[in-house]
Amino acid sequence: MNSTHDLGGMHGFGPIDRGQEAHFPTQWEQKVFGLTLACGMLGQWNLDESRFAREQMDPGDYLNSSYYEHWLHGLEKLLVDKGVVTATELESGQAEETSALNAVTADRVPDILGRGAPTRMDCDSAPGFAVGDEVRVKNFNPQSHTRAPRYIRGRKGIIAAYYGAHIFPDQHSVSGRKIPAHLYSMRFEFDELWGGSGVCEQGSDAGEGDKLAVYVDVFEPYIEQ
Amino acid sequence: MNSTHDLGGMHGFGPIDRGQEAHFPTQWEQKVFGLTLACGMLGQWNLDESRFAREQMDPGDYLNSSYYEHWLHGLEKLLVDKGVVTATELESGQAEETSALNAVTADRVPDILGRGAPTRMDCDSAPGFAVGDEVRVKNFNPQSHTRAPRYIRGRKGIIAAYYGAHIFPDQHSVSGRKIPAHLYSMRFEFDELWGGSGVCEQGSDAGEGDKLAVYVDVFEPYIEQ
Amino acid sequence: MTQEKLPHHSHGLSEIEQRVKNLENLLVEKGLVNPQAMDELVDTYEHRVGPQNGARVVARAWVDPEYRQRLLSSATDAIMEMGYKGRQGEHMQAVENTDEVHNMVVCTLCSCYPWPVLGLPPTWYKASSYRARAVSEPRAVLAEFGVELDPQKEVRVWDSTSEIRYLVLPQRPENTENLSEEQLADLVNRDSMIGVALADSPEINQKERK
Amino acid sequence: MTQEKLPHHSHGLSEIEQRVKNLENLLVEKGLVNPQAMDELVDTYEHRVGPQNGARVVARAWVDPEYRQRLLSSATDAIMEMGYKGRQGEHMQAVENTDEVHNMVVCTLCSCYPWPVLGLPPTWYKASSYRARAVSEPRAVLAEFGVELDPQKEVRVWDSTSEIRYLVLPQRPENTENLSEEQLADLVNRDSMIGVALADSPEINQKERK
Repeated sequence: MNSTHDLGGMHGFGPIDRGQEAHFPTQWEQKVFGLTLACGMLGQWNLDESRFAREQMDPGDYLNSSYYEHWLHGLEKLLVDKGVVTATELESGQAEETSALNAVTADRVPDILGRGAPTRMDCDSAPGFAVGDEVRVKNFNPQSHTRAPRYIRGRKGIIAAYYGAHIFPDQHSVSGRKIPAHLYSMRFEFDELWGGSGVCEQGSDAGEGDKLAVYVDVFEPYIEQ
Repeated sequence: MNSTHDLGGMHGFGPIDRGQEAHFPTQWEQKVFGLTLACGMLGQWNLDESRFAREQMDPGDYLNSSYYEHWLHGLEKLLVDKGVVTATELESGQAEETSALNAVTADRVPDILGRGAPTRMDCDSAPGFAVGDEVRVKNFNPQSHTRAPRYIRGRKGIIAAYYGAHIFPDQHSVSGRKIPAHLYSMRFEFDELWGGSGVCEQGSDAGEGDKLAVYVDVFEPYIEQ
Repeated sequence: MTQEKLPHHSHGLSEIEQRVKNLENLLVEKGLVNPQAMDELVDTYEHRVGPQNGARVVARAWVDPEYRQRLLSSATDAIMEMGYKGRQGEHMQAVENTDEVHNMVVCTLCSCYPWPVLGLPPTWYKASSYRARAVSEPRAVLAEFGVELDPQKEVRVWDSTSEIRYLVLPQRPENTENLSEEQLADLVNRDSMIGVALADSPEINQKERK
Repeated sequence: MTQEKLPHHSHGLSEIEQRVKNLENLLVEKGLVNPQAMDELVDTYEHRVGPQNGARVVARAWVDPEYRQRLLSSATDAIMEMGYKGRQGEHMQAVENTDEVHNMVVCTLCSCYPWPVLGLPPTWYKASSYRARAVSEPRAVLAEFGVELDPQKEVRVWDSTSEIRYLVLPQRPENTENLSEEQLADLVNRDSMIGVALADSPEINQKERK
């Protein structure tokens, strides 16, 4: 999905604001964090679906709201889309139906967090590329979730590492199906991503080009020779 | 400048809202239109500088505000940046300094509008490309103004028409200098822009690929063989 | 103190209304903007210049093969023959719809639009959704406008990234052989000249047109 | 009527506070969220898991060449040896700063971050500006963080687009030969493990560190 969450290489955001250090500036952010993790443990959706839900926020609202507002938007959307609560319940804050799902209890939390959700999978096929291969990221623009940011699409690089096969998020986010895809670290030279001297010198990022590289994790379906 | 004004191929904006037909829903929009054109006639900036000023709006605010708010932002910025009014005057709405500039009077308006601002220029050099040539748009990412949208950068197409040499906006917007650049209409096949069958079928734009082409006006410095 | 700091905020105006009013007052007070000139500018584009201009150009091209040829080869001059010219129409290009090709126009980077022939753009033309989608899902956009084309017809989308302004020359509707040029102009709705509609059929209820 | 339609809006809460409170009430009432489990989740990441974990990993790698080797070749296992594992650290990769290479980490698409070793990310890491600029103007970003590198040093930016989580292994500061592993861990600030800072010098005022 090409939306405003895909921020790599975007301009106009100004300097980095390092002023805010508290994880949860106010209590509602803390609650959104806790509710999101607790509801995730109900097992009704996966992390890629969570990301996709947040990306589907209105593009302007995404940029104009804080991080935990993205989470809140995603949580509310998933709860309703997955039928865990009804839209009416969400609106009123009053339960109208009982749920067959059971909350995770506090005693189980440390174990669940400790196990995490590994994405590495066995895969029948051998990886199609080897470290050192020059490959290109395909140009594709799905309206669904992808982990190929726009700034690498169509760009060439070198396979820098192979990480094994992992759950393919583009599929996982849409259907919930866990299909393995070979995962690589791909190295891009800076000028390949952002252009060299360019057509207009003023304020071009390209002046940074020397001795810079960007490494991006890419799934095999994203790339071609 | 890669900011949220560069909307081609972005997702998440939903259906087209055709409900609003009045040019100026309320009076302030009408006033912003009139003020912008009237101030433009003071001759202190050009159209490309106006566009760049609007693009420099905060990226989230740009998406979350209406069209004439972009104009208002651009007008206020140019008035202050060009020293036509001071930031203090803008803040207070009270004049503190007299201006050497003179307002355009109503009787001159029809002639000024009728003349417009043609951008065609003479150019010493011959065009570097001919109709039918296959060319590629360079990949470049200036922080300054450009009229090469992100979705065509790095993409191949055919020169479909030659429009003569025109003022090069990338330079005009920054320095005000009128440098001629050969201008072409470039035809892009749909799949070249958006990808073919893609890596993930769900919701891909690529399904539209048959019998579709996008024509974009490109200045010669944007393209290469 | 509060009243001094917010001298103009007591008239029930919204924040943006107040901001524009302050700006107008300042510019007029400094002699940078002439109120009559502003009125003239607004009146020109709100009331005098509009898609009726483009409709006359299209209708003439339908009935006059030589004019059609001039319009397709030198649109700026051909349009100036009809008396339309100037701001945002300095360099015009006409693109002709045929049995094989349908054209539609967008400006993805801002909202460029051919003012002398169409007036100011409609709100949807300036909005994010149209600007984002016209180049990447034009058939879906056309469907939202109620236009379903033969899949074999090529759709060409024109993104107005330079000062060239595009006017779509729609196809002449059937059963219009006996209409006058003026009657034909009545069938040329604004959206058909942007390329998100077809020209009206003569049977259509005139009140339905925009 | 107004009171019936807005039953919870009378406690001076902001709109978003009310929205979250309603959601929490609903989820607890439906038995979908256990309040103690929520407290446990928040307490874990607010107070127990944080960059002190990563600092211990880094300090050990500085003093123990075999551990350093394990960390660089099998980061997940090497970090688990120290007792840190789980959510958002299932697949770890360490990237080592050297005299030739400086590494920094970003997640341009959301805000992926190695929770078990660094805790939750700082606000700037999640904000648009860092996510937009880290990959396209890393030296300018580093300069804003006060890091001026030799232009001959290669900067590598790692964009966390998969479930691999990156930990920067900063260079060991000079004049630290006599420090204990624990004292060394005190020099490993959070930002140095994201790659937007260097490890602290032993001379630095400890209070200045984050």
